[in-house]
Amino acid sequence: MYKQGKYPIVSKKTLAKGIFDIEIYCPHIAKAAKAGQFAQVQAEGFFLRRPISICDINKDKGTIRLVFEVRGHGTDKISELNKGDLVDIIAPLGNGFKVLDKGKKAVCIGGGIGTPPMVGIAKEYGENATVISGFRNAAAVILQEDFKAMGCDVQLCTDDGSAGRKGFVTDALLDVLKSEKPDIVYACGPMIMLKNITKICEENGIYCQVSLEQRMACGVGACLVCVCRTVKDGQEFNSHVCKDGPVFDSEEVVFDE
Amino acid sequence: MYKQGKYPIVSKKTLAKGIFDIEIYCPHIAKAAKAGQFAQVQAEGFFLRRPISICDINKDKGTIRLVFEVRGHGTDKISELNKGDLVDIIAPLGNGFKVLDKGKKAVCIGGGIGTPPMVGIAKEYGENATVISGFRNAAAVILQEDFKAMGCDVQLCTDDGSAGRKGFVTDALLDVLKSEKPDIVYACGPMIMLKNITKICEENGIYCQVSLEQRMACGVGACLVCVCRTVKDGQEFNSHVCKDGPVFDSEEVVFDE
Amino acid sequence: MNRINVNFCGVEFKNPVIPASGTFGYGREYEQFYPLSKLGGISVKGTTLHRREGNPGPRVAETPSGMLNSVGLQNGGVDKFINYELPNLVTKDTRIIANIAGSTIEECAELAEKLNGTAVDMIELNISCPNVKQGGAAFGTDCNVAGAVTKAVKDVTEKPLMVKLSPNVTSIVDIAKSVEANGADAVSLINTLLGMRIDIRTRRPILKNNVGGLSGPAVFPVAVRMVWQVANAVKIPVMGMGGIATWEDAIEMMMAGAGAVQVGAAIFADPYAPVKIAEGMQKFCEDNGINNISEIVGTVKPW
Amino acid sequence: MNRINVNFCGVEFKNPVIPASGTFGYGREYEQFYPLSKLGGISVKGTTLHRREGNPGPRVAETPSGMLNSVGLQNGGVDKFINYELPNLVTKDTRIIANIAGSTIEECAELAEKLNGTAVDMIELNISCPNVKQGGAAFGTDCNVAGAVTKAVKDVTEKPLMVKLSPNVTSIVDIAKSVEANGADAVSLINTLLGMRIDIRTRRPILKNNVGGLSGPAVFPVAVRMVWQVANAVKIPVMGMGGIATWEDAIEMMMAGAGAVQVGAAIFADPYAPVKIAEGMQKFCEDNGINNISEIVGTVKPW
Ligand SMILES: Cc1cc2nc3c(=O)[nH]c(=O)nc-3n(C[C@H](O)[C@H](O)[C@H](O)COP(=O)(O)OP(=O)(O)OC[C@H]3O[C@@H](n4cnc5c(N)ncnc54)[C@H](O)[C@@H]3O)c2cc1C
Ligand SMILES: Cc1cc2nc3c(=O)[nH]c(=O)nc-3n(C[C@H](O)[C@H](O)[C@H](O)COP(=O)(O)OP(=O)(O)OC[C@H]3O[C@@H](n4cnc5c(N)ncnc54)[C@H](O)[C@@H]3O)c2cc1C
Ligand SMILES: Cc1cc2nc3c(=O)[nH]c(=O)nc-3n(C[C@H](O)[C@H](O)[C@H](O)COP(=O)(O)O)c2cc1C
Ligand SMILES: Cc1cc2nc3c(=O)[nH]c(=O)nc-3n(C[C@H](O)[C@H](O)[C@H](O)COP(=O)(O)O)c2cc1C
Ligand code: FES
Ligand code: FES
Repeated sequence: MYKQGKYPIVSKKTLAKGIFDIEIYCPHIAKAAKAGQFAQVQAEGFFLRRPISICDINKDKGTIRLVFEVRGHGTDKISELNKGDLVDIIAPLGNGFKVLDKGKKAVCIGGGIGTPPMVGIAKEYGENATVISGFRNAAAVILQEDFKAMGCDVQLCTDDGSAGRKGFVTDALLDVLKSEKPDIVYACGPMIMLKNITKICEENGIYCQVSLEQRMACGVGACLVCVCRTVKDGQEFNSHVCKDGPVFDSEEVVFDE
Repeated sequence: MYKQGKYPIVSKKTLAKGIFDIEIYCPHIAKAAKAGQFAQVQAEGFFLRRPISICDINKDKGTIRLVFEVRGHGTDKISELNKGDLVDIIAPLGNGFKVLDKGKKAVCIGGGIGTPPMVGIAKEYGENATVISGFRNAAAVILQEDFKAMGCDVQLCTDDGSAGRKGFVTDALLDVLKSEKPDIVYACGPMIMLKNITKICEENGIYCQVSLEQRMACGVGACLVCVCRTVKDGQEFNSHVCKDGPVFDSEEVVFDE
Repeated sequence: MNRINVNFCGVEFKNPVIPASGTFGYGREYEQFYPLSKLGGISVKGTTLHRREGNPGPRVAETPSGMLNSVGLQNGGVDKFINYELPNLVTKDTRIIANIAGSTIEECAELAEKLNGTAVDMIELNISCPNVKQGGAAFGTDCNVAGAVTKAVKDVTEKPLMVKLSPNVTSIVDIAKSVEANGADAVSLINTLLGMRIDIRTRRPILKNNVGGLSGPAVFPVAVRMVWQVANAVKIPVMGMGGIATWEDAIEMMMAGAGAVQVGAAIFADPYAPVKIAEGMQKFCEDNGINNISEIVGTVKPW
Repeated sequence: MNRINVNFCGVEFKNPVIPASGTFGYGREYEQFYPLSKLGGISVKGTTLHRREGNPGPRVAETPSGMLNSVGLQNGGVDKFINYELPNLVTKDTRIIANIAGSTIEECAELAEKLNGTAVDMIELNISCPNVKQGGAAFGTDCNVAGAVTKAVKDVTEKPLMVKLSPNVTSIVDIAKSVEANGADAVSLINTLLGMRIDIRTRRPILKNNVGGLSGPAVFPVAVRMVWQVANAVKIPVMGMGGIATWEDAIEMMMAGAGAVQVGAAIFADPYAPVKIAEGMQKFCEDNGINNISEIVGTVKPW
């Protein structure tokens, strides 16, 4: 059941330059939400809503967390909201990540602003999760303390080596695979990163889910604008990120050449 | 010299239901402004600015006062602004009222939300001003204390007699004329009121200035949308409320039949 | 008392507010917000003879007070509509308008024929889709072709036939007259205005299709003008749409001459928009002593 | 270093940002905000052979992200322009574009002739005003008439001739090709889209003229599309306008194919808009290592 409403922001933090973390009190949504789902957030003065992943869910407090980067005018407007303000959202949307049984091991990989949705899913695995996140540089690093607090094995990469190891998240993943084979890999980030992770997982026979992005209008599956190419049984067809996704089994995604 | 800028609201009051009084700190504008001029006020999210008369000017404090009624979505948005917020205005615009020499007597007539511009002009005359204002009923009455504080002779009319005398401002004007002939009459309010006042002044040989309204775009005289019909030397032609007005000698205005 | 039920083209609608084709799918998603029975009807996603994959993504670009789309009639084909969507829709206690589009005149007729005998209440023949290469706008911008396709469909259909017009023309009145003369029972307008946006960083059009259809509040004044012109030029009823977002907009459109209205892009901003609009209309009637909303249709008095 | 000077149609502009005709008068009012020398040029209020009073008021209605106007070419006539406005304008160190409109072909030619020998830098022949009964849009919506009026003016004028096109047509490309074939040195587009608003309380059109021309950000995607289509269809330069409000918009319009841009309704919201746009363009060039803004014209790469 989708909910639309104006909900109060109960806390707001700046995680890095231009990256904001808001916690919204919306008990019905928090109750229904799963890791990997998203919210359609209204930016005042703009016609279309902005899709933002649900970073974390606190069912007890009745809150969800959205972590987003200012990328354009709409997210800039959303970033002007403060504690106590109401934010108009539709949520929870999309399918969310598949959660395996207790005891299974997961690797959660976030690239840049693809990192936030990893919080919710890594939480499901706690100490059984390895979280690999990649950022441009030390100044862009976010959410590492959250992952540590959940007991995850945290591996940080930066492009320039200014924090954690220098290099790509795929390098870190290959290293992890040397010592253990996880039951599932979750990934969110740039297409090229998802493509490479998909390839690695395929080669290693690991089940992998990726969270995709596409420009959206309705966010619920009605307007068909948020198309992505998928494949099943050798047959290519259009899926829709908002309803069929944003999470797809990586083997079903057709990555452009 | 027109000024455009975002200026802080230093105080905000509710004068009656849906009628707000904001004082804006804008020293350059306050210094240049004259009674009867107006400001083009931006309402966030709306394309065109809203013209609002300058109600009062405090050159010492560097402030102007705008008193406005919520009539539609734009004024509603402006009414959401609070003390401390910035308001984007262009001012001072238009010609303003002609002020006669010290000692001359004026009658200032405001109908409803046409009353605010009378504050600034009545102030110029103080005890030599008679202020007649008319409202629907007692609940809609505004600004009477301001006029009293300036020493004016204050005459209040309401349509239903729930405050002051029952009847139209024109009745009050006719009564005033019985005992004295003012040197000038200023009026702002509905067209029908201005038309009747114009007729009375004409019959009594009294100089009269009226402040008109028209829908505007630029507010400075460039776009020619804010047309009104005027007459000079027997010749009818188009004038523009924002630049040629909003104040016109009443004998120059062509009132529709 | 329901003051907003309307008879449009012989079909009784419980209210004159209908989600516009392509913006509401088949109602399955929005049913999660409210029962579809609150709607006057639903104009379903444009249906073609065969399954269509539509255009590649991105298919949407934001614009000031509006959006461009280039979906390109993605749909499962008419058989899937009849066999899968329609049986579900008929249980929803709302009117069903089948929006159809073909790339040839014959295809349009065949589509209409397939819908004979189904529970569809009305056909909306889309001759104005800016996002497909054949048919679509090509049909809607030429009086003769528009007339011919109307006639071909009218000859075979047993349903009331509404033809959906393109605003991308010099004279929408001429097209409207032509489809009226060829048997259309109603017209609906406007479809989207052709537009484009460019990403100045990549120097690429935002839409993979380069251009797309503009809708949303931005187009409202154009839609009101066209509805007013067409309503004054034809005798058949006009279904008005284009940028309606509030009940005031809907009233304005009806005063311009629309017997009923469709609401499209506004639903993306507020899923409840059609319901709120219907409620606002009911209240407007009550507040203004109007017994039935139909009384306001075309009542604008030009200067 | 000035990176935004452009040569448009043989005329040197210090920057490509020009207030659009009818939105800036003759510059007298806006000079109170900034010196006119900051502007690439000014397209002056539409000038007719004789003084015109224009349409009755109200002449403006707000719309979502835009506005309708129905001024109807109020102006003092060409002689007043030449004798009163031009002597003032020539002292302002900016280019002067004379926007002219006639109700017959002969009148257009006569107007252009009168401007021979004056300090006007360029003529913008408006064949697209939606707010006058004769001439105006009637000229702009028919290829043959558009061609004929272009030819008549071209035959007599000694100035570069730019023809201003109407967006209220099925194919703006056809009109553009016709005026090019008949000697236009450039085209400018778009003029306003015809629209209408109704006051639902009074059931009267807001504009006394009933309908008016839509401009402002709402029309921007339509304008970008038309500029792109026309720039790809003709060899003469295109001056782009319609809804430009920010420097990003101006860059987008130039990438679509505009060699220079006009800014209209946005000035009402922010009088400084043209100046800010020029400054933003200069910075864009600096930030992106572009030596001259002309390098970006028409560089959008379609998919
Ligand atoms: C399922 C999903 C989850 C997302 N989760 C997050 C998140 O958790 N944190 C975060 O910072 N960002 C997230 N994004 C990306 C975020 O939606 C965009 O950064 C945002 O829409 C940009 O809006 P803007 O107004 O700043 O940019 P503008 O460029 O001004 O936006 C213009 C239009 O393009 C759309 N758009 C632009 N970029 C994107 C994009 N990358 N994806 C989808 N639409 C886009 C906007 O929504 C808007 O409609 C997610 C996107 C999707 C699809
Ligand atoms: C010179 C002048 C001085 C004014 N002074 C005052 C004042 O001191 N206090 C006050 O309360 N009101 C004043 N008004 C009227 C005020 O401008 C309108 O009430 C206001 O513009 C309505 O805006 P809205 O968004 O609430 O209404 P909407 O109806 O939503 O506005 C839609 C459009 O119509 C225009 N519009 C609607 N009504 C009027 C009107 N009566 N005059 C001009 N434009 C209108 C709006 O500006 C806007 O562009 C003045 C008008 C003028 C021309
Ligand atoms: C995403 C989207 C898809 C659309 N698909 C169709 C369609 O399949 N058939 C059709 O006739 N119109 C289609 N339209 C046009 C709408 O039905 C409507 O005519 C137009 O959007 C104007 O109304 P609006 O401004 O309220 O959206 C579509 C519009 C949008 C936004
Ligand atoms: C108030 C107003 C008056 C206009 N007058 C003229 C005119 O006299 N001649 C002309 O060619 N265009 C005229 N236009 C059209 C503009 O020059 C421009 O083409 C149009 O407004 C689109 O640009 P914009 O969206 O930036 O305003 C006028 C526009 C407005 C808003
Ligand atoms: S955004 Fe409408 S279907 Fe996905
Ligand atoms: S509002 Fe532009 S001339 Fe008056």
